[in-house]
Amino acid sequence: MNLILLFDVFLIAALLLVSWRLLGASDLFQATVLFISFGLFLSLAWIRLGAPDIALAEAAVGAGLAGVLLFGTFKGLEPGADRENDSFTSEPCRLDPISPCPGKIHLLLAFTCVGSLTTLLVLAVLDLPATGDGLTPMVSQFLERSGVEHPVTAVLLNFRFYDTWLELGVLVAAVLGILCVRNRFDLRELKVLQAPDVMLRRLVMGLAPTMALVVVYLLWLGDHAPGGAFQAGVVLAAMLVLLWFSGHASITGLSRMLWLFCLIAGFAVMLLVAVVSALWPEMRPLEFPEEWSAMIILGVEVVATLSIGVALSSLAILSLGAVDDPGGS
Amino acid sequence: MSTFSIYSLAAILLVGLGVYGLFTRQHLLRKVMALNVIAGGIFLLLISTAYRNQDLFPDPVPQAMVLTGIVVAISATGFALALVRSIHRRMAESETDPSQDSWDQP
Amino acid sequence: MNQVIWVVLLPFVGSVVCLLAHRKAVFALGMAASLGTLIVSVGLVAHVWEHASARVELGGWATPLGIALHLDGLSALFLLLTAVVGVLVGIQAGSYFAQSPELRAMGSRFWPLWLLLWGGLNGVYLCSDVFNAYVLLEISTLAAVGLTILSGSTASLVAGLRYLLAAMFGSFMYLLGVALIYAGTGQLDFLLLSRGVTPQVHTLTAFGLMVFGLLIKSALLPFHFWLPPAHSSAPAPVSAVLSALVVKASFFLLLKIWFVVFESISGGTPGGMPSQLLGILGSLAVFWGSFQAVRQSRLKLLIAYSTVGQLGYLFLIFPILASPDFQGHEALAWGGTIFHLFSHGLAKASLFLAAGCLLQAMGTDDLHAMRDIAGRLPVITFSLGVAGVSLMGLPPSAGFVAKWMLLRAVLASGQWWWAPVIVLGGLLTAAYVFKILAHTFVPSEGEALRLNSVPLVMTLVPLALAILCVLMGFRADEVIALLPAVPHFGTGKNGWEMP
Amino acid sequence: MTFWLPLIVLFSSLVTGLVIFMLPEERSRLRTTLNMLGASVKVAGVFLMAWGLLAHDVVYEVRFTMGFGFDFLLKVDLLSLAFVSLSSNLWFLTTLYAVGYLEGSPNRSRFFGFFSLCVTASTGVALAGNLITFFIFYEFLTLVTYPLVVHRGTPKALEAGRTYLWHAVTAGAVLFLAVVWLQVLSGPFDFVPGGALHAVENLSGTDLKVIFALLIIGLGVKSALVPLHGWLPTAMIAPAPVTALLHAVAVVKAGAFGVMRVIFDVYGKDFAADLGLLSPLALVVVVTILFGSVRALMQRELKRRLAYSTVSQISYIVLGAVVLGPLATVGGLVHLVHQGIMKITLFFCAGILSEFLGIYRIDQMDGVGRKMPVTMALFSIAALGMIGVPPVAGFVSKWHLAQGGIQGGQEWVVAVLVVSSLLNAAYFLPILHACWFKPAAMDFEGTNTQRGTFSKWWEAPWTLMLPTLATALFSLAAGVFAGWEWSPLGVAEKIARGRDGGLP
Repeated sequence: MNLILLFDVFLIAALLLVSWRLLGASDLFQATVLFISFGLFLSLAWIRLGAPDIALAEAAVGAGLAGVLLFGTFKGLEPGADRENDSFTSEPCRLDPISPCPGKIHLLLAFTCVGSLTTLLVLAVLDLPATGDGLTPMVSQFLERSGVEHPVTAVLLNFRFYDTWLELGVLVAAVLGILCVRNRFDLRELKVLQAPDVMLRRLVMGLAPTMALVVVYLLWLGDHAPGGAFQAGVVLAAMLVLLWFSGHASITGLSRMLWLFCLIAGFAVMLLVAVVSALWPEMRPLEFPEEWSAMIILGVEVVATLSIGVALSSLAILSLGAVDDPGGS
Repeated sequence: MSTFSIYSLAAILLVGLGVYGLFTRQHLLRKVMALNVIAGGIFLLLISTAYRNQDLFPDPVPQAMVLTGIVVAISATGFALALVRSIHRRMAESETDPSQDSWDQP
Repeated sequence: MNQVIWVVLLPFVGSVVCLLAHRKAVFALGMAASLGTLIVSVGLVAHVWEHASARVELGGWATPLGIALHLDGLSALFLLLTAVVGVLVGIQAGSYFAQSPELRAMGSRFWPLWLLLWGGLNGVYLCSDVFNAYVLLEISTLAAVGLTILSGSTASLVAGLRYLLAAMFGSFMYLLGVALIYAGTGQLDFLLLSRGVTPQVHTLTAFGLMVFGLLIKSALLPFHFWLPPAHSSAPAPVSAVLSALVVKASFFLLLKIWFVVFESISGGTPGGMPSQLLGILGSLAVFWGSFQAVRQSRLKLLIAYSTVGQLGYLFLIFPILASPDFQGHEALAWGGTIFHLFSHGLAKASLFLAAGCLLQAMGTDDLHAMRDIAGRLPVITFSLGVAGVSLMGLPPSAGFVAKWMLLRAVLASGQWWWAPVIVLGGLLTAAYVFKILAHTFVPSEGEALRLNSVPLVMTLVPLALAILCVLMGFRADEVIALLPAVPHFGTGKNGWEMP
Repeated sequence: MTFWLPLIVLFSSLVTGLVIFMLPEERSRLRTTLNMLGASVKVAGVFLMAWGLLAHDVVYEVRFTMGFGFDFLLKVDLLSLAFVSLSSNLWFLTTLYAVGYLEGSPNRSRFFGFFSLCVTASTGVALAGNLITFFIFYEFLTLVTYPLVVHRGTPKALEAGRTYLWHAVTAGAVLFLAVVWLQVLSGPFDFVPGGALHAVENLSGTDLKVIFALLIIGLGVKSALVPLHGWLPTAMIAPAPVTALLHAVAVVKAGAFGVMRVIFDVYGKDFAADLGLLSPLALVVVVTILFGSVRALMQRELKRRLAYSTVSQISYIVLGAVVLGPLATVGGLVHLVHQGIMKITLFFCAGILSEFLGIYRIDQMDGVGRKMPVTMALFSIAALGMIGVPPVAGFVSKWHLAQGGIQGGQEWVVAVLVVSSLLNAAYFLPILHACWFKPAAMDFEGTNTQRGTFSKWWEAPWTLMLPTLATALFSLAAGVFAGWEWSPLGVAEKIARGRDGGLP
């Protein structure tokens, strides 16, 4: 028991320390590295708290993808900045280049506000009931009728199907937004900043089939154990980004239509389910017959995996790709 | 101190740190990181809530919420970072080329 | 009542189809989806008119487990406003984005994002689940930011990032509130929460956080900094949508959170500090936004600051309804607020679209360049004038009805100190509206500015919006009749009489 | 017909205005036809209504429920009839005048469009059956006169427009507050001859006093009560037909008419007197009358002098409402009409002088009577009327006001009238003397080429001369035939009878 407590304290201290440093460190490169470790510590916390689903997603997204994005953006901002350059303060990147740096009053004000907010939150958290079932009993009661055995998957793809569908919409919206930023209509011929070296190419080539297997495995796992469309999609995204990064064929090779189809397939299939169920006379919107629900959920998961993978990798590739924009055509 | 309470307190402190960073740090990358720290804190609060009851399994609803939240957060982060990079490039361009005052409307 | 879901489905279907379709077909497909949504929205208004509110449990799962959609008078009115503005803005966009190859390319990005946004907004109006509302807000925000940066100018990118960061922070504060409330009650549904919430430290904190997040998103005074640059640097049809609809969606959610979910808290502190504080911030927003609008010399920025000011009026509903001597006058406060929301939505859309026409005709939106516009572009000037009249709250217009009802509500609630806000705010509004109009009357000196041609449709849409705004001023009965189901939905306290 | 007639009267100018907006600039013949058609329909409608009301006691009423606690109500009574027939007839003449005056100038479609809307608004003000309907049209009037004031678009015109707008919009806001407050306290009510408020229970006197003050401030700006008159003299920068409209037909009149409505039909004269509201107002009125006259004396520009004269003369109308004697009511009411026809004649003449001879200042007017005898003869009739020389209309008003003052035991009224008349004489007689008896100060032949020369009798195009002639003759006839049952005086007596118990 004490050992676990020790672990908890260590983990929390690490989390707080890392987040403090990543926000406070003067070196932006260091902060980026710390951000990745922040994600890893968070996934440890998820495992500790019995949420392996999230640990998987966090490790891949929070640490992996977000880290890659931050790192890539950092490289894009400061191509010359490297490990040796300790003082990345020469030219801060701000929204408003005219406004002065925050003065003492600003800092004090922010500290007071945040301090009172945190105090209030601490009081609120201490006030929370120490036990509480939430919706666990409901979920376990209806789990059998959901078509899957793993409760998290049941919640995501059946009980709160609507949320999951909309969340795929959020992904689509983000990708469309980035397309506007980059003034592009697709990913064709988007180049990596630096030419990949040969070792990496070989390594990724060897890794890719394994990752593809992991994707399928995670997808299959989601039915009865931690895993599912999200985790599989995230691994798929990582694979696609790595392939692109190492100069292999990836989604940048897809034609515009094909890429768009892959991007939107998850959202569109769930939309299709919604439309069909709304047209079906005896059915509530987004309801599916119990005997088919396993099938439908599996189908949706497969397509959603593809879409999540393509969307997340598009996010990364669009953010990291070389800057020579072709202009709208 | 139950596991729930220490983790939820840690979550709150993460949120506080993130908000402080967001308010005081000027660099846009740092602001995006700060937002992600806030998100991490909120997710930690949700998951520690789910952990309170272990009769059958941890409450899956907050877990589903966190999974959704992670995807939303990464979408917004990706978008914001793409914007940061574009803005940085435009401003660098307009510095080297004073004739192109891109702060004005076209 | 399964057709409720169609107001969400149709825009999404339109969005997917527009994304995949050929560039030439995008407008027709987008308009088809828009018109379909309008028809369904009108149908839903008619349903509420005849049968009062409706509730659909999605996926057939009962509410604590599943997600419900809730349609009541308030949602119906918001759906209607969005559909009317949406269809008209769509018509405008069709002609705006058809003018050059670059604009056509922009248009092919506009439609998918705009329909995604529309679906998200409609979802917000129907939602009845605090977490679902978060996802919907995010989908609307990301689509709105995407639309803001549509033109790709540096100014719009900066504005878009500012908007995105502010909105993300707001969303996270809201989500933190959701986390606390779920940890405390184990519920997510509005209706169940409204029965389960008791005033405790954690529920109060959750309430505060959710309200705080939504205030950032609806740009109340200290949190308005992101709005003017974003709304003024977007293309005209987008500015119209952002100002007329997007900020209103967060306000809608604020109303639901305040008066439904936390009814026991917000209603339990009569005349309490939080509602007075919102009223004060709203009043300051009225003054500050209008004052800034008067100072601007660029038309679109002026209109954007005017949005900051006009949104302030909406927040007067909180102190008015908190007044203990206000029994029997709720309809006035709700009616005034909703009317203001409608009239501002229509008038602001009209103003932004008219400003877009002027920008195109003159090549700039500098007020001083607007010489002799009244003589040469009479229809656009007329739209500016009529929409401006409604903003000022002068008869005959919906804005007048709104001010009338709000002022009556303020006086009837015994909180006379809000009355000067309404009156002086109207004067400041008059100052900036006539600042625009006065410039249009100045005759051109020497050689007149050469004006680019503006397609006829583009000048008629703002006119139609402005005229709608006037016509709405003549029918208030129906709107008020739709409202009774609002504040206590599901608890059966219906049937107000107009005093 | 009892439903449609008021709407026809209202819409005849509204539709005309909206159609004219759409007309291209060069369709001037069609525009004139439309204008005159609309004006004729309106005049005919008003006559029909007058005939129905007076001969058959028909009640003309249009009521819509607007759903937020009030009705939109148009109702014709004698008072509204008096105002609406004044404004419709004068609109007809002013339109004719404006057609001639603005010939060949730019932006005429816009001008005539707003001109028609302006008259629509004043018709609405006249026909409004309750305070909120009145307010709607009153504010509408502000909006549609603004483009007329700034019509020329010169910096001076824009400045005048800004001054006008600030006064009118602020007043509108104050009026709005008062109207809503009154509604919250008393519930909805219509105008009732003799007053509606004394029938409402549980009203506190203090509230009523404050509301009365707010109402008078709101209405006082348009009716140019000192110190709220600042906009009127600057607004004379507008084209002559617009100044004529502002001073005689629409804006100033709407304000004075509103004051009468509030005193007679909302509070009731007796009730207002009981509350002690009339004496402070009387003080303001007296100050306005004297101040306006003194200021007029100091002006060197003809139109500015006329403008200050309006400030003073309009207050006679309000004086009729605040002096207790019933005959004063008659005097005030009749002055509503008399001042309109006399002042419009003066502005018409001033317009002709400036347009054809380039005369703007009074010192330029020496000997002008020999150059333009007809115009100056008409000017003289109206000016003598303003002073109060019998048998022109102005005398009738002043006579009744003075008698009312004696009747109510307020002899100071007579003194005020005498002083004011002396001042009137002091600023009008020198003009008359100069134009008829002094040698010509400038070479008129040189300036006459501006718009071509005309025959001996038509010193200006007939579109300008005919309206001037008509209004001058009206002012003469209104005095000469004052004893006739349907003369302005006769109607004023009828109106007053319903509102003041003291009349036989």
